[in-house]
Amino acid sequence: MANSMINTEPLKLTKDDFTSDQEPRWCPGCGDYSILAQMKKVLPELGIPKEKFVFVSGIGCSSRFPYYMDTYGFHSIHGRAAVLASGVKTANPDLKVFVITGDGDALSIGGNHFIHLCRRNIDITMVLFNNRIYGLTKGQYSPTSEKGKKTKSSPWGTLEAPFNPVQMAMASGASFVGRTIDRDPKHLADMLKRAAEHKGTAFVEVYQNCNIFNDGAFAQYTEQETKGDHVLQMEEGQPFIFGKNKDKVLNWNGDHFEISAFTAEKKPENPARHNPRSGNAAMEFLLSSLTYDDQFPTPFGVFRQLEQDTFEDLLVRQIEFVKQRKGPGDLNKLLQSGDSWMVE
Amino acid sequence: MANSMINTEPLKLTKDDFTSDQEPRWCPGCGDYSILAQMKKVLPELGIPKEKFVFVSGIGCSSRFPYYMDTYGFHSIHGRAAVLASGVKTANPDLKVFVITGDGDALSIGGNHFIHLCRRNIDITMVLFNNRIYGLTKGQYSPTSEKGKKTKSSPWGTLEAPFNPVQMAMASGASFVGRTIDRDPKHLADMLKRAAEHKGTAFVEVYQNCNIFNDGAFAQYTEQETKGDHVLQMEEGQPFIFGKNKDKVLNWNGDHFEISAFTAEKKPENPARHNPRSGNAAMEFLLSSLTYDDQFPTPFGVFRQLEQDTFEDLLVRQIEFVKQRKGPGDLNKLLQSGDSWMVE
Amino acid sequence: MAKKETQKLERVTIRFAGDSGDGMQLTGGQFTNTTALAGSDLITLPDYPAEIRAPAGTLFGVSGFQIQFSSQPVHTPGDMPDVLVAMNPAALKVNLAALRHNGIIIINSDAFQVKNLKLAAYEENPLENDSLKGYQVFPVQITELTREALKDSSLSMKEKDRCKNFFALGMTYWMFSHSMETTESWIKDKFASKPDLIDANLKALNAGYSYALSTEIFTTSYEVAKAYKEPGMYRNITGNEAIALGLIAAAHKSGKELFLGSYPITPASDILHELSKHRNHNVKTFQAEDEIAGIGTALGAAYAGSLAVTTTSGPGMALKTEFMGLAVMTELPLVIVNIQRGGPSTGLPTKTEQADLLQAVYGRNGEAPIPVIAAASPADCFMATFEACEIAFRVNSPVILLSDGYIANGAEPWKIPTAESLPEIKVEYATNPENYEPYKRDPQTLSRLHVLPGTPGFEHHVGGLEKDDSGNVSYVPDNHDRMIRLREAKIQKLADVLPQPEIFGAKEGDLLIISWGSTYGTIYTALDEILNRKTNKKIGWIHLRWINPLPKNLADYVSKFKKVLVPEINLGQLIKIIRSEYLVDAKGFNKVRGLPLSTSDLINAIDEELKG
Amino acid sequence: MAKKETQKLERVTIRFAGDSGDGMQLTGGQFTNTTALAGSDLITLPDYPAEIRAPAGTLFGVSGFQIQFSSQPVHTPGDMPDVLVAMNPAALKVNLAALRHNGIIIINSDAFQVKNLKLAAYEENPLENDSLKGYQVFPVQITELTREALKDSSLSMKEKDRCKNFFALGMTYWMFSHSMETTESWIKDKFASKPDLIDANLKALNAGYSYALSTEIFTTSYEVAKAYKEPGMYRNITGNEAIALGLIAAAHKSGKELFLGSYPITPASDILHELSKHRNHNVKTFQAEDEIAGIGTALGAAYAGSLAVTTTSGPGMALKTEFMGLAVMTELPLVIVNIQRGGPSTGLPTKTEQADLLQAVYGRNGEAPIPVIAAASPADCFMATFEACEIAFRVNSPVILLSDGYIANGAEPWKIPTAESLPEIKVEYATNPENYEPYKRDPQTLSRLHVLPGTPGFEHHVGGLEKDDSGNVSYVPDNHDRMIRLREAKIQKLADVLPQPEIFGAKEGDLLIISWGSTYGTIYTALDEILNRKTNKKIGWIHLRWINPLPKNLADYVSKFKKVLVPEINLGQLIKIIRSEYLVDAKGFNKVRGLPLSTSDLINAIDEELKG
Ligand SMILES: Cc1ncc(C[n+]2csc(CCOP(=O)(O)OP(=O)(O)O)c2C)c(N)n1
Ligand SMILES: Cc1ncc(C[n+]2csc(CCOP(=O)(O)OP(=O)(O)O)c2C)c(N)n1
Ligand code: SF4
Ligand code: SF4
Ligand SMILES: [Mg+2]
Ligand SMILES: [Mg+2]
Repeated sequence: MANSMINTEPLKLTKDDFTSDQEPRWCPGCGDYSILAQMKKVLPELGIPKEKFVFVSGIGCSSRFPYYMDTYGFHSIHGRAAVLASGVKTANPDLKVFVITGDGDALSIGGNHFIHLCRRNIDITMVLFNNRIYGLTKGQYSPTSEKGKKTKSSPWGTLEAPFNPVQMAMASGASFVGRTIDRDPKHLADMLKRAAEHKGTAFVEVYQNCNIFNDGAFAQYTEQETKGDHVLQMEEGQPFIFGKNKDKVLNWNGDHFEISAFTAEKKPENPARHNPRSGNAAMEFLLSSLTYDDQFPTPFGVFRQLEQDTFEDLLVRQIEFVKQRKGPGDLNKLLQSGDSWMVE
Repeated sequence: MANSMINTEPLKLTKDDFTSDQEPRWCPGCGDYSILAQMKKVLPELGIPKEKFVFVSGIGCSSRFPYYMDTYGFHSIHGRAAVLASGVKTANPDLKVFVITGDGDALSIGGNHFIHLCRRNIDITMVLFNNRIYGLTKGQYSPTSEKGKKTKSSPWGTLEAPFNPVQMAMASGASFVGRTIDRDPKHLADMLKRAAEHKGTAFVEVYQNCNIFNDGAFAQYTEQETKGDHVLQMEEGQPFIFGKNKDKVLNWNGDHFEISAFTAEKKPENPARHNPRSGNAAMEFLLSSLTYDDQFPTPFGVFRQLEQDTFEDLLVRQIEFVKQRKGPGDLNKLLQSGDSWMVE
Repeated sequence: MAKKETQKLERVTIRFAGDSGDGMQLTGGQFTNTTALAGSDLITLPDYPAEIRAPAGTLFGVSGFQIQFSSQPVHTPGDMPDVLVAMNPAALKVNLAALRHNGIIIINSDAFQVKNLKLAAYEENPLENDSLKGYQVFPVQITELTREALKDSSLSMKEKDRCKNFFALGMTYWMFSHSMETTESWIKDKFASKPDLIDANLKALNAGYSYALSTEIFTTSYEVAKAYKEPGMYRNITGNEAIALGLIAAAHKSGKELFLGSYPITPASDILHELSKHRNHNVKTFQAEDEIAGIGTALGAAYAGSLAVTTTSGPGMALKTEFMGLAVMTELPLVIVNIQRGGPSTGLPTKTEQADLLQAVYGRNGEAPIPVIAAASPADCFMATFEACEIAFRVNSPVILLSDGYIANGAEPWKIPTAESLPEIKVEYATNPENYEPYKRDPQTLSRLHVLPGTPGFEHHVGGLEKDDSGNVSYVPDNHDRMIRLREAKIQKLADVLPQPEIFGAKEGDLLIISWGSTYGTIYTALDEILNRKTNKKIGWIHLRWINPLPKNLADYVSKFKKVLVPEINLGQLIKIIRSEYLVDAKGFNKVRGLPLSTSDLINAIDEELKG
Repeated sequence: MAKKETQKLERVTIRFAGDSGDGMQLTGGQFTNTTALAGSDLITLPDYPAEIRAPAGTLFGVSGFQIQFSSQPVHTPGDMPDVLVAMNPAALKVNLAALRHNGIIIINSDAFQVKNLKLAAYEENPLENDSLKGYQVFPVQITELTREALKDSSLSMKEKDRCKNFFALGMTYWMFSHSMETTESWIKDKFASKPDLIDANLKALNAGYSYALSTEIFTTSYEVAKAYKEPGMYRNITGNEAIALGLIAAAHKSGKELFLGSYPITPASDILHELSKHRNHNVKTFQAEDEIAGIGTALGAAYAGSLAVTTTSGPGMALKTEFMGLAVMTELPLVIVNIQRGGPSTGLPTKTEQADLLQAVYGRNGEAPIPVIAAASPADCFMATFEACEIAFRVNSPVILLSDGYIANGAEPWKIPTAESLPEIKVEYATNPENYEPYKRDPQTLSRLHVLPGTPGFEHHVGGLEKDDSGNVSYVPDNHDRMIRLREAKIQKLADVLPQPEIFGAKEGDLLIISWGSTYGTIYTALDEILNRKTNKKIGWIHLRWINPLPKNLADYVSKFKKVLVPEINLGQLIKIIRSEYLVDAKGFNKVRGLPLSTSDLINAIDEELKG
């Protein structure tokens, strides 16, 4: 984040400072509550003065989020949070800007703005509440709904393959890409914090249960019996170990993934290790392609974390450059530029 | 393509049958002419009656294309050709539908429709004329323009990283993805043909020279001196050989690409071989990531070619299924459904 | 058992209100079906919050459902309920103000504990002070009594509590002398796979009925006689259902496949839901990535030969305007349905409004005329839709159909037409490939002659650039002026063939009311009341169906009245067109409260006009 | 050397026409600058094809540039050129009809060979039959003479031929007694790094001049005297340049950074191009992915405290309407510039039209009032822009500025204001965090009090759902009605402070002309001519600057004239508002030909009105 945002005096903010006087209007049991709670926990740890936070959202259940934060908040229109936020951050790079969005908001109507935000690498933290359904409009399928899903608008099952948001973010150039889940608050908080601390477009997909219209969509990642085999926690520098008893390891043989046993006795010799900072497109895309694939566990954590110039920094630098070249803007000089003549 | 489109009587169409009475209005020397010529050459080879072809385009120099084909043509609005075409093909799967688009049309204003078309896998052949510039509006940068490029709207250089259209198409699920170039007519014709023959969303990026606003953008792939080292022709089943004298080979060592010599004497032992039908995401994305990377040659040819159900086939099948389940639609029965009562 | 009397009533308005989770929409729906089957005329008005399941007990979480039924024709859901069923304190608080003086309140007294009272911002328990004086209050321990009735059920307590709406429903069935049969068979059907639930819900329903029958507190039940209805088969229908059926009917009668390109949005989504069920009618629904793709795919389908439709609401309409221009320019048949809601911007998404009229008529770049038709009531949506489809094909043009949240979700009995009684819809294409010119026009309709792609020998181009008759791009100044005037004339010429609206009441005199869309019922009711008073003022009323083009007979009528009043749920939109067209000093009656106009307010406004 | 005479003229219209590749825009631009520096008043009208470089010699590839200059005030580029420079047969064919009787035609006779004649669809060479009778024709071998002049140059033949426009320009400089100095220094500047080109172009220019001077065929040169102009510094300016400068000026005077969110579109792109040069004025241009992102990023920047702007043309405007609703609802300052072009849909993208007015005023879902201002001429774009910015900040509202293709690309002399002479623009934010309510209003302006994010103690929410004063979402019916009326009243109240338009001519009488936008010049010229005739009819003229709200004095004027005429380049849009507002039977004069109205047509129309 911009230097000016780092206050050397320790700020003594707590989560209560971020709690607005608006009572959340989500359904009881909705996964959104968990994300809200962790966000409030994480913000005080960033060392940024409260007034610098701006939460921008689109439309959807998830997009009500800004009302529940006692920060500057802009609840906008469906799909367009990314562009509003881009304008806010470009106009005032000193603000810490979040985009809160849903799978429909970000990937259906807002798909174009999403990929262009990632491409520009504007320093914005984008949190996608992916419940694989349209919540607010009462249960139509979304671009992340599994193929064949029966919903209000697909009573006979959908025909479209879903998007993989993590892969879309990577293909379009986001410099930080992560995934987490509402029901693992520690991991969620960690991801939110790392994303918020990243400078550049940071994209976090949060698997979020909509207990009204898509209950249990992510149960295999949260239920005790299935969790172990389905969740792959990626840790930087570590092999891809998973399993209820941490007894399996995912390995890449140069051509495809293999799962092998991982026990004290039997450890693979040179297991692939996770390195989100390598810029190795192959590995990033490979890992991301394990989504929706039931043979393999689904990766959680950071897929990519790269240091790259942000759009707004480049813009500010360009402005400085032009000022040096042409001198700071002088209005009279500008108005009189070009061929002019005097009438006396 | 749909069975009904294959005419068993050999059709005796020639390129003249596809030449409309409209004189092309592109600048002399524009790469678009070459694509037009090859398209006219390829269509008669597809064995499809002329009246089944529909060319849909957006707005841009490239999007004038349909006027010059003596087929059904729809010159629509900026960025929206993919949706019009989706409607055409879904409504009448018996038609052979092409989308002709530019880098601004498809990836700037039309980005969302582009990725959703790929996701749905509607049987449409999409040809992107990528000249890395806005031609029709006289020379602003596009989402594929290189970072730092000076154009009418970026006199001090652009600040954004470009999209890689091939990668976007793959991440969003296109079942056929290829790349070719205006100045290699044989390769261009071959790609157009293979894309047109593919069933499902087929995406072809054509590097196209705009000699007015971005002349020479692809010179390294066309000029005799540089071509050899910069063009990698991917051939199914073959190693990745390139170089002026076909004396280099690109190899993947499981972690990154390496270039080594390839001569009669010295052949790598087990070189990676190209397999666009494997569905191996790693390899596809890796190869695609060589775009814009001057250390490596840029791949041309087919990145991906997968057989997958098309949206419209699934829809037709679903309609048949429901008819079997509920019987063909009877209007009186439908009107009277629900609780009804008789007033006498 | 206490001796009870039964009183005959002509007209009753009842409102069910409770938490979003209390099943009030379902309860209201059941009451409606039963009432309809009993032969009353009726209209309903659901009113639910924008939140899916707002936290229990809160004021903003209150969900309501109102129905007016009568032995006489019913045209509105009623201004002021006679009966309020309030399942918790918040429901009471939110709805009390609307209740008529001396109205009946049935209250679930179990819900009036401290927590709920606080959530509803009650300082005191209204059951324990005299704040409900002036009403007939019936506090019933609905929760307890339901639990009691289900004590043998294996359901969890939470599940049992979910049955309490059926208890309440049972009480109202007794109160209005309704049979429980319809609801009983609905329950059996609905929960077919869950016998526990069938059992529990039936028990709750019956318990409510028996309780009301036997308890002393209810002394009077009511009976509303059958309404006179033309003979025929009837069903209850919401506006959105009627649109879906109208579209399928038009597809059948035009011999076309129906293609819907749509993106979900309240309050239009139900049309998408309904249509997506009917694949066996060759309905292709396409849930697009956004509203632009919704209309775009539909226009593509129109070009390829479907009956093409796109459905949306205000903000989505805004996004479609560029494509509407292309539809005008390419002259393809396309039905654009806008279920208006409270605006501007996201506004009040679950509320009703009529503020998208000027957008429909004028909201495009360039001169881009589109016919605009508006439905007047839930059932009317069927024929309005059918007509919109007919006209789209007749002149190869997009047509905008306006409905709104009120009639979209509201329901009324609908006399079901037979398929055979509906007119065939003629769809014509050019047939002579020799010298085919895509922009050559039928001199009668001024419609251009379309040809479907796939037809041999007619290969041609269409597009958004100005064209000459041959379909070639033309920058010739006079061609542009000519084409612009032709496109406008084509739409205006429709006035020659569209049915002229009838005038109700006086054909000349003191006051002419001009209206459109969902205000129909309110105006009908208000005028009914005023004319019943035997006023000596001469009042006429024209309710517009087509707003573009305006009907030919309107000018004449306007000139025959001293005053003109235009009631609308906006700040005055139709009135701008009327004033500009007829240069008459029309006055507006405008309330923009997210609700249908109130009959009594309108009566006052009319009286005011008559006075002045 | 033949003896030549010099004739004084008051007013001349000249049109340069040739292939898109012939450099006609550049030639016209140079002629304009020279003419301006010579002290004439002038207006220009470039007219180029939608194609970038259409194939050489074709009719649709003709590019034209027209300029009227005079010692008297000039308000239009002239109806009928006096002089046509035609570089090839197509240019002659396309432009001949416009030329006045007995006009001068300078022709590059070298271009009249078989191939070009065929491309221009000439059956015979017009130089060889009498089809040009009635004109003064000067065929000149421009290509040959240019080659001859450059025979020593090292340029290729193709490059040499590209200099022939300077040869033609040189001839016209002689013909109008212009100095070559301005163009000479421009050439030196432009090709600074290519001495070959400097040399060749200078030679061609001089050769043309000398040729005209020495050849026998030109016997007369002309002189147009200096026009009277208020003393001051002047420059030539196009409408688009003036908008760019107006925005930067407003940024300086409001102490704000300028943020432009825009997507390229003809004819608006030049504003983006111009602004993107001026990073040193803290101008942040953001080339967005589409028009929605253009306005969206701008609205974000407005929220964050920039002077925020989005620029576009018709189809792009259509895409922005949903976001305009949000701007209305969040009440943030935002300037939306629409450079209108021929519609509907893609229409005639490089031509002019005024057909987006009703879209600007009404084209949104819900009641979403936005002030609308229109610029009258290229130079006027500067102050119109500045005013739009002022008002946006004054009432925290989006403001729509309308211009069109004609004044956007046309140029005229502009008296350059000094920075100091421009008013400061006041921007206010709430300063008291205690009980800050984001939708509390200044009672004077009804503007809500905004606070920039980043300000401690004012954390709050804005958004598209209806809000109460505190910024909390409110579904309360009366709150919605109140807010809708407040937003409307805020805009209407502006009429109290906006400058009232002056009336030209009679203040009461026979005919009142009401107009807006780029027709200003044509109407001025037409009236000038009519009044010069010393008619006894009393004609008044009001040219509207603000169309929403309408000026307060208009009602009064309207009532004082027998007739009202509204000339527009559309099918009648302002007239709808005028008729509705003032119930006056105004008549329209409408031509939708992609061109400015013709003065003579308008004169006829006025005469017709005065007769009837
Ligand atoms: C322009 C526009 N189109 C459609 C809508 C209706 N709409 C509101 S939210 C939503 C989708 C919500 O889904 P998602 O983004 O996944 O959010 P969730 O509610 O699931 O959190 C839709 C279609 C709208 N408000 N505006
Ligand atoms: C809604 C809309 N926005 C903008 C434009 C202007 N416009 C026309 S083509 C174009 C971009 C052309 O670039 P590209 O798609 O790369 O096509 P090319 O001309 O290079 O072939 C733009 C911005 C338009 N016609 N419509
Ligand atoms: S509908 Fe689903 S996503 Fe929306 S608030 Fe309820 S549980 Fe959460
Ligand atoms: S501007 Fe460029 S892309 Fe367009 S026609 Fe000319 S050369 Fe081709
Ligand atoms: Mg969702
Ligand atoms: Mg391009």
